[in-house]
Amino acid sequence: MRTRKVLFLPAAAVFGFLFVWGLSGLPAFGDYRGPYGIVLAQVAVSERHATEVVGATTFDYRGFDTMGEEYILFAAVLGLVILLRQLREEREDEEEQQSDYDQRLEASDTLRVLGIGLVGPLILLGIYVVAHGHVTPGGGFQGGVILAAALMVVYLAGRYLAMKRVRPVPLVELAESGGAAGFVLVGVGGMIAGSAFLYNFLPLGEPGTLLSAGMIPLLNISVGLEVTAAFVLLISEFLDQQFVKGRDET
Amino acid sequence: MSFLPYAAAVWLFLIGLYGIVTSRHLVHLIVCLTVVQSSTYVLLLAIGYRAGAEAPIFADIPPETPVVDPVVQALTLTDVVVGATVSALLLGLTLQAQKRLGTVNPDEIGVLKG
Amino acid sequence: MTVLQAALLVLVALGGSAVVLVRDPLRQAIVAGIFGLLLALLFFAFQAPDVALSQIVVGSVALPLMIVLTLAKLARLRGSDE
Amino acid sequence: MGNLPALPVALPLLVAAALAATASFPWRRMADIVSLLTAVAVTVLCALLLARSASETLVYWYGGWQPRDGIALGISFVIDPIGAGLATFAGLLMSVALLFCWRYFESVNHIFHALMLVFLAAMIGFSLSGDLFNMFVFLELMTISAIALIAHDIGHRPPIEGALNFAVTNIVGSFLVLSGIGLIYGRTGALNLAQIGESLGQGTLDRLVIVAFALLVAGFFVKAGLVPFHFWLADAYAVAPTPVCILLAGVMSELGLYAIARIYWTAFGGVLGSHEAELQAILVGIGIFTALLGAVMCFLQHYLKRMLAFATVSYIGLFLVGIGLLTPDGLAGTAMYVLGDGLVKASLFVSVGILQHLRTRVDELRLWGLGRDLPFTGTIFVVGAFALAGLPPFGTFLGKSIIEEAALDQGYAWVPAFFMLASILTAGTVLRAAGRVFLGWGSVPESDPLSEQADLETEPEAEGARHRAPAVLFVPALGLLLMGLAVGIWPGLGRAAQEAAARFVDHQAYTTAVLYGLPAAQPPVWAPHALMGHGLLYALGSTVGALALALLALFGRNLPYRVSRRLVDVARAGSVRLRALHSGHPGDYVAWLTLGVAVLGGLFGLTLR
Repeated sequence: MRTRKVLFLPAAAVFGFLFVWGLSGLPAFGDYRGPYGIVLAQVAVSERHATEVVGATTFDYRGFDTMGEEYILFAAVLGLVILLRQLREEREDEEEQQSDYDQRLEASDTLRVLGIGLVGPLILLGIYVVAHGHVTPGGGFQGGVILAAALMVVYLAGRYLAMKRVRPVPLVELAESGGAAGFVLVGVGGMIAGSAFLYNFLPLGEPGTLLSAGMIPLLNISVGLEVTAAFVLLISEFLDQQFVKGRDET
Repeated sequence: MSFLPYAAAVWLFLIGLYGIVTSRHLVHLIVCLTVVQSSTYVLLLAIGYRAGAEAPIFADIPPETPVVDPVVQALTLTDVVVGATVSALLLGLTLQAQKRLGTVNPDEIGVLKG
Repeated sequence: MTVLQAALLVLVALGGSAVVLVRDPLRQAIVAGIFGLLLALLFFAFQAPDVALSQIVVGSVALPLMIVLTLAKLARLRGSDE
Repeated sequence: MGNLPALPVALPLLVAAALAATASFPWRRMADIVSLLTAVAVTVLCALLLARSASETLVYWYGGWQPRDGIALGISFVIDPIGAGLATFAGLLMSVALLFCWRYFESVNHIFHALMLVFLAAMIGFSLSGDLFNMFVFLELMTISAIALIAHDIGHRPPIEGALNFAVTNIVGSFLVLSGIGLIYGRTGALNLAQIGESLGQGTLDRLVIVAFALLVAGFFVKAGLVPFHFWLADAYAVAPTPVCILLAGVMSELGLYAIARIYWTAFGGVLGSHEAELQAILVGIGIFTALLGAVMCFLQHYLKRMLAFATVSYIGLFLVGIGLLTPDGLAGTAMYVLGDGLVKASLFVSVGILQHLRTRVDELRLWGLGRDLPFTGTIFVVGAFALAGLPPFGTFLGKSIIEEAALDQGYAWVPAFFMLASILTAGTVLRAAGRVFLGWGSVPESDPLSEQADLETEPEAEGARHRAPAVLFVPALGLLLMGLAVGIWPGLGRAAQEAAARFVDHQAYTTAVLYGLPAAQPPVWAPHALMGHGLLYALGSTVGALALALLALFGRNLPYRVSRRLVDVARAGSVRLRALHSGHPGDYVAWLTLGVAVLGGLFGLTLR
């Protein structure tokens, strides 16, 4: 540890100095006038009928990046599923005979009522955020996490079994893959329409309304689906870990 | 004063690295990695900021209003969500490390030496 | 730069340091949640509501939750080894 | 068909999603067939792109967003022969790896295949992209899918650690790249490489450009595994499943170097042009240092996969020398060398996989004499070792000769000697292992506690009959070796590489093609460098030297003592120190990484101003 610090601290000092030195060549904070963002801010509303320029950039001008990002998420979730399932399968072999281990974790009635009251509004909020990604701040990424949180509340309010009924694993996996594939398929749609991959081939509609900006809402929905499924999978994989092992805690 | 955002970004990068280097717990190490990551967010958003400009959303502002750079925001917003899933993957590796190696202290792992 | 931005930047820098220096992982998860919230506030102050929204849902909810679940599992794994 | 460039990325991603969707209803053979067919189809698509790009650079704008007044609105693929060639190569190696998976392990399911296809798409996207941030996205995608693939085989201990070290260092490396992108974006307001190049070319070379370039280069060095960013590499390669090793060692590291070449000749070449000599010296120096350190570490290994991993480090150093010469000749030589070496090394990894399959161990000492009844595998292994040394007419020979000539042209007269040294050490080590394993040569070995520990953890990756190598394992090994030979004797390939390199470095033509849609008027007039006889001499030296080193290591263990006991003691103590540095500790690795950034940035800062 000591030698490591001796190595690291001077190196970090030099690195920090260089970093600061380089950054001092930037325009002062607040004076940025780069052409890319200015052009996009000028044309996004008129050309894409999307009032949310960040959304238009994410899903249209630089939509190809977002496809890559979506697949990073996809790959990370697949990797985690592999990692944690192996742990769990070994456990299940050992503890197959114990099937009632989830009985213990029942929530109190108050918590349950509170939770159920929360689920509805959370789901509505999530759907709203996903659907309005091209109009107001938000979109598939943020809304997807909110929707996943709503499903987690179902778990918190009830029991694991309830949760299991709400999210049958194959269905969630299907949703995750569907979300990922959906993005690519919308991209292919642009090719079929006679232009390039991810060409915005749908009617643009009236700016500021729900049905506008062409394919952007569609991409938001597929990302929303992917993110919801991904986070439900992630968190429930971690939760499953708890349950399988939870039995021998007491 | 106008250098403060950049200084904060550099600081977060360095302190996060320091945490990784000195960490004695893999979960701690992973959280330090997210601190380094947040440095890149602060850096990108600070670069694209325009003094006195609005957020790049024309839902209720007139079309000619100056807005901050939308591109850096687009780059950052996806990365925030994706970064969390990457951390989840690393947390999964940590669980496996506890299971297979019996420890989550990087000082005690060292199977792959030489 | 506004006073709000400057104050948030200082808080974020301090928060990041705290996340690193708190060595107990469970406490660190809580500090990381607060740090995530501070970052989100900073992003709002930088006129980036989209990023701030991402940061709130991920940085101060999803990530701390996953960390806590991992720690709980780690404790159990450790218990079963002994 | 105008949309051809989008297909090699879109197709594997779509199939990956389909495979993951059916993960709950596993049908193993189906996954094998579908993923193999996809990889082959992608290879064909990339080859088509390669053929088309031979006459003119293809520019493809996603979303149909053509640039306006020189400002790129969207993301482009810019396809020239080197990028398309690399993509084709990635597809080819992926096809072989998936063929190898067929019988490789029993326990894989659809998710493994899905991750392989995502990894393939990421490598191809990275090779073809003309946008800096888009390259970053594919870099991340490559990293994340590779983490999952390395960790896939977690039935035993080391993969966890290898995957962790890989993940931590590479993710920090990607933050360096992202910070560099931020700096460049703050200056130019652009993410498109051609536009960045145009914008930077109008400005001056100042601290921001230097630091941004240093951050980007350091980040890509992490991916490539240059010293001192290389520590993760041996850990990850040593533990990854063999099919994944083929891709990691054959393409992924090389992509890190490709990125440096790409950003230099599109974005930074103009503004850094006045300091070419200094940059050249730094890159060549780092390359040689890496080549030697990797070669020495390779010689000290007994664990075969880790041995090949350090050989990879060593050759990455040689490739950096080729690119760092900053001439089309050096680049052409590197392209050939990467091709030849990737195929040969993949063949060696497959041979090691066969040993692991049949003998359930991967350590040279513990395998002593156990390969005597495996004449075919042994022959492939030995020929592979000679090919690694650059034996004519393998592709490695041609590539290395072109780089050596280019180095002589640039006044680096000492470079060929170091190339020879690195080749002797790495190939000699592999030959030593071959002698021990397949011929039972040498004395009964004293055991190496470190390698033994690692070997205890190794379980057979494949199941089934243990007497003969199944054809699906053997055919790839032979095929890869033959392809490595074909690269060397295919008439005109060397010349094509030189033409491709000449186009690659022509950044004026790149910019006009990307931003203004004008095809390069004429491929630059190019007089290919006639190869002198030196190369043959060096190759002979490397081959004989490698053989001599192997024999010395096997039979002449006491010889060095007779020369000088003192020297041997010093060397032994040094090697213990050197091995101790490779501690397997992620904290150490990140500390070294920080030091590397500081040194690299410091060198750039001092010399490039």
